[in-house]
Amino acid sequence: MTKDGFTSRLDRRTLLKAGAVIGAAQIASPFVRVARAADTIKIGVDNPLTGTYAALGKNEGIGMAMAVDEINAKGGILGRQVELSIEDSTSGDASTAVAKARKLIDRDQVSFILGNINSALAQAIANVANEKSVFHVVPGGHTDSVTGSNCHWNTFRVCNTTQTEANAVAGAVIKNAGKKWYYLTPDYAFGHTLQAGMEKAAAALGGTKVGGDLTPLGTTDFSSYLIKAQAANPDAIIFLQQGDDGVNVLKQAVQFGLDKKTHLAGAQLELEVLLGLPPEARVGTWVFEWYWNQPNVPGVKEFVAEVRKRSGGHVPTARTWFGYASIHTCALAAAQANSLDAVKMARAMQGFKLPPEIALMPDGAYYRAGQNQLIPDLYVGHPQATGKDDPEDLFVVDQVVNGADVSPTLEETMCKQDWPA
Amino acid sequence: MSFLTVENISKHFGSLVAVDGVTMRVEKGECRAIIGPNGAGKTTFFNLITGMLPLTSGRVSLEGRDMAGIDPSHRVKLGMARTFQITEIFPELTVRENIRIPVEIAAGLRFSPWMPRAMEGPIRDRIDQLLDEGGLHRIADRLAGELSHGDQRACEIMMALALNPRLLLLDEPTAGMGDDETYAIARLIRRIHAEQHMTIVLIEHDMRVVFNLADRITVLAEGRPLAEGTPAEITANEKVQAAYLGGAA
Amino acid sequence: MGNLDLRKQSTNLIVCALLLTLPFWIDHVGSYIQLGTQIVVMALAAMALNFLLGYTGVLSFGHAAYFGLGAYGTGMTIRYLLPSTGVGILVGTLVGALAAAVIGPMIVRLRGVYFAMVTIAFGQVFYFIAFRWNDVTGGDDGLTNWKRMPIDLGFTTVDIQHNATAFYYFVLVIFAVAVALMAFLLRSPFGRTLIAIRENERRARFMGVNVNFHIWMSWVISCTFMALAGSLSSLLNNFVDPRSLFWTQSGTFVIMCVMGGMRSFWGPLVGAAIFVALQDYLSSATPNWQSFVGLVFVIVVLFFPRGVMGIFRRKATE
Amino acid sequence: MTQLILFNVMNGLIIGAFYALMAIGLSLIMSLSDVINFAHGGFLAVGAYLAYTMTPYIGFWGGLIVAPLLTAVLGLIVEKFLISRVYGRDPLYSLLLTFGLAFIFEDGTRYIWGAQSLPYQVPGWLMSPLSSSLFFLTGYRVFMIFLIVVVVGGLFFIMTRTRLGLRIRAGTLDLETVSVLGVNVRVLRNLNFGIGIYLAGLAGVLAAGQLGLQPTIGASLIMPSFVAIIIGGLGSLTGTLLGGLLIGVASGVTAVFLPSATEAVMYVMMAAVLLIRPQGLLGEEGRF
Repeated sequence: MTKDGFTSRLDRRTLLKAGAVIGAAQIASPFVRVARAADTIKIGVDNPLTGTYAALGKNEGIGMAMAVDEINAKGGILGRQVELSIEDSTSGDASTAVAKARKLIDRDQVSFILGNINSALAQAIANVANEKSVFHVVPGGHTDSVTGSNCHWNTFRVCNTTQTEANAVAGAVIKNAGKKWYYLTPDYAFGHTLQAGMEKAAAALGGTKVGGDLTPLGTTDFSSYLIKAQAANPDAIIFLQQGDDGVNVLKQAVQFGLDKKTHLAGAQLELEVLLGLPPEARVGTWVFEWYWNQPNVPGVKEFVAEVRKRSGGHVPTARTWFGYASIHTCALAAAQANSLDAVKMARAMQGFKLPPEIALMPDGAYYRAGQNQLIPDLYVGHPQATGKDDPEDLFVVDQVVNGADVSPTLEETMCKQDWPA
Repeated sequence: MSFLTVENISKHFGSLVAVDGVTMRVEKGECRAIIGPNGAGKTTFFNLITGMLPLTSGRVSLEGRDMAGIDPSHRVKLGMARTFQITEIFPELTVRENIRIPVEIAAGLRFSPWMPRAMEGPIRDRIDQLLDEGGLHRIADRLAGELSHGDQRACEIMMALALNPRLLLLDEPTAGMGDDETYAIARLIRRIHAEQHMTIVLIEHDMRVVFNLADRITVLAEGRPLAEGTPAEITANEKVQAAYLGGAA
Repeated sequence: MGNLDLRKQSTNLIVCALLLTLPFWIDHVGSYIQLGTQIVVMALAAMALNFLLGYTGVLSFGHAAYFGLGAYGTGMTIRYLLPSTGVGILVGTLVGALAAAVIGPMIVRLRGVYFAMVTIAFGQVFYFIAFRWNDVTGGDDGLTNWKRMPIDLGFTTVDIQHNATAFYYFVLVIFAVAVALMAFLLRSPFGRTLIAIRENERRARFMGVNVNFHIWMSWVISCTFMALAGSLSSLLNNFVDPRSLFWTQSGTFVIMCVMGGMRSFWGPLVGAAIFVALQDYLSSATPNWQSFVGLVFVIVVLFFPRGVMGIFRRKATE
Repeated sequence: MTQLILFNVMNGLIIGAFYALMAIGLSLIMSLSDVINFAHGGFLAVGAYLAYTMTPYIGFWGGLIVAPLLTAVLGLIVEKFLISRVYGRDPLYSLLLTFGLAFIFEDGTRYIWGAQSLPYQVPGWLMSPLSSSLFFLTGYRVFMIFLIVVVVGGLFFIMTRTRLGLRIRAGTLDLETVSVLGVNVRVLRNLNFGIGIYLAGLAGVLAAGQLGLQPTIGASLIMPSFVAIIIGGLGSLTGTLLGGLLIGVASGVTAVFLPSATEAVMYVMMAAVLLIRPQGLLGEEGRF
């Protein structure tokens, strides 16, 4: 899989596979398309292909495509082949994401819908999916409400809640840096909840907030915020920016030499961001949600090798795994319920533990009942300027945290599921 | 008190003096021609009268009313209408619509979101009358932009007339026309002047037109007034002959 | 003249018939009713813009701001003040009109690209307000947790909340009223004065028209209908986000007008239909849809500057 | 507090100089060709990506010199084959054309270089702060300012002392007269566009040094540039420079007191300027 569009290739490949099932003689027939449409199970993907999250969306797409191929090779879902219907949700235009979700559900009649990286869009899609009672998986939108105050019986989430990430990393930051923190937080739902989570986690360990600024999404020049942060003289500056904002803010902080004056840290960090940073800016204390270099976990090596084949030699990121696990969640739900009925599938997934070859982490991962949130391992550690054996081995895991130990309790999440009567 | 009084007006563009202390009085019902060689500042002079350009110094008044600070669009309401050296019409509309718009504006309907029933008849009649006077009936439904130069000019003059002006300023009405067209336009202007006793000031290069139409002539050269008088006086004026007619003849 | 009238009437009839029957055939052409509603909403927006762009000849590249103001006005009214669709639409439209009325005097003195640039910049002010004022507007996450409400007509209730077809007709009725109003205005002496400004501003000025004031009026009218369209769009999605006021959205409205034909009354509708359908199709077909949309812009500008209706019209006159 | 404000004023000047570099290019094109180049941000990104691609072969300095030139060449080609075709038509069409090009540029860079942020590396010695207390004055930023001053100075020299510059300036005032005087307006506009795009390409390389290199890198810089032009005065290069610096400082200072209004403040300034002096601070009356 190279940089060009993966949708077109995917379509062609799934088409060929579907054709093989139906029978070689029919491939040339003009009715193949119709037959395929009737026989395949469609999974709708409403994820960003353009804009700030395009890179993350692409990586999730690679994981999804890989999972689909695996499932189809093993006979599909309930004996039917699986096909992805991919729509560009854009990176921030929720109206588009909502329209696309309706299109996937109403017109394409998908059995599952996946999305979105942007938390706001994920919540918007969740609301549509709930209205239409469609099984929904959020691969990578972190804001708490999706499996918290705005949770739905039919929405499952693979990536962590911001509170879990904050709990996982807070101790390490206090240990490495100190207790006085200054926050630089992106000004949208994800950032707000992540900061709240960090403050809560820090308070539990005696940490205090010495100041903070909300930075608009898409800020390019962070210097005035950095100047203010430095003036507050904190033990650690907590960067909660993601994606391009994360690249920009870290790059500038290191240029200002702030890494030498104070500790730079944050909650969630992604390999995509590290790859975009110059070596000297790969610093701090962070948490990864999944990491590819886990020599002692069975299955990971094979997974990495397969992804490399599909990504032009690149290693999987947490995003690739999110996409991969999301599609498998759909297949497992159908198999578990032996039905495509959303309610039955959702019931079947309550407390469901992912098989190890899909979870790909030391302690495994399960969907917590009553919340539909996946509880996986988290990887706390620090980046390294250059990879020793592999140029993309940029993170050193200091500690694997079991998600069950750091997740807020079900009561704390405030999730009240609205199961249909 | 003259109808139009121009007192010692000047216009400077940076260091360039385009109009330099021109004084002119035009009486009611008079047809005044302004002539002068290229670059004499005739069009600038016009633009100063109509308010398209602000004065550097001096004073313009219409029937004794000082025009200082009055916007061109407001001067139209006070009775000034003009045409331009390069015809200014509505090219993508038909001739009838071209005439209709100023007629409606003159009727005070420019803000009216509907056509009052009582006005419909009179407005239609007025349009037809103007089309007749300008000899435009035969081309009333053609797009103005597609017309010949002469017809466009006639259309523009009728558009100005539709505003019921008391002073009509025409900037080179026959510029770039053949003999036939020139003759037709000159006849049109003469008729307007004769029948409606319209006060007219026109800039013109074609001396046949000037001597045919004008009651009095003002000669400008290099932004300054060179001479003023009846056609006969101007013909006899030695200064004018030297500076202008001499060269042209 | 007679022929022309006949053709005009037949265009009107075809447009009416297609729009009225849309819910019955849209599924059969591989589309869906929400897309139809989306087209009608976008058509209203494009026609509102064309009131200024095509009929007054003033180039606004910042109309999305008023679209977005209408959307936020409606959404915030329903969410915070009163759960009534009707009041929401009214407030949204008025908010857009008011903003346009206030900003108008600052910009009507400018022309051409400068007008375009300043309208963009002012539009961005509203974008940043919506984007940054998190507590009230929801910021980048958009304004959520509200829904369009069923319409209570006294004797019966129209459930536009759940019935997509009912909502389509609801939007269509408002569209029809708005479009009829615009058509009425354009055929009045006032409308002809605007056309005079488009055709030749200098001539209009020297006919005694206070051009800036007329442009201001046209701007306010145009923005008001734009806000109405925005209001309907927020109801369609039960959602508003700041991108609906971003300047690139304005560019989309302009291309709709041009693509359909700015000189034709129904042109923007045709343009909106083509553009919405095309974007919907392209963004599903290829992740590089942005390039294709860009290419559409280039092709329209270079080869079809008079739009689809312009082509038809030329064919008809030939 | 005073120190913080002082920091932010200096920092604002640095950002402002960068806006000005963008805005001057836009302004040049707008004055002579009546085209708002929405694709300016796209050209900026191309400049940055070209520099990134070339750095391994010709080094940072080579990229800094060659990439903007190549971008300018691309600009010349785009102008010649696309933009020049809409000159003389309603400005609407040039706007739509560059708007469409902006889409194509963003998507094109994503297609060629990928959506993933790329690490663009600046020589190590440029990367560190000059002093510990003025830590925001990194070597790179000082270098950036130096370069911007040199380039803008050079541009002003070209505009006031060379034949090309004099013709461009004359052309912005009265294109008809210039063409009557025997100047080939087509070539003039082409070269002028090239100069504008050169500045965009240079801004791109400089931006990549402190921002993440991604396809949307130029998009967020376009609007401040517009505002700089409007505030400074339409058609005045000095004004545009001044406008850029002003909004840079204003948003820098606002960040101290009211961080959420850092963008809003420049639009408020713009509205004030339009109300009080519609032609802009240094704009000439009647030039809009």
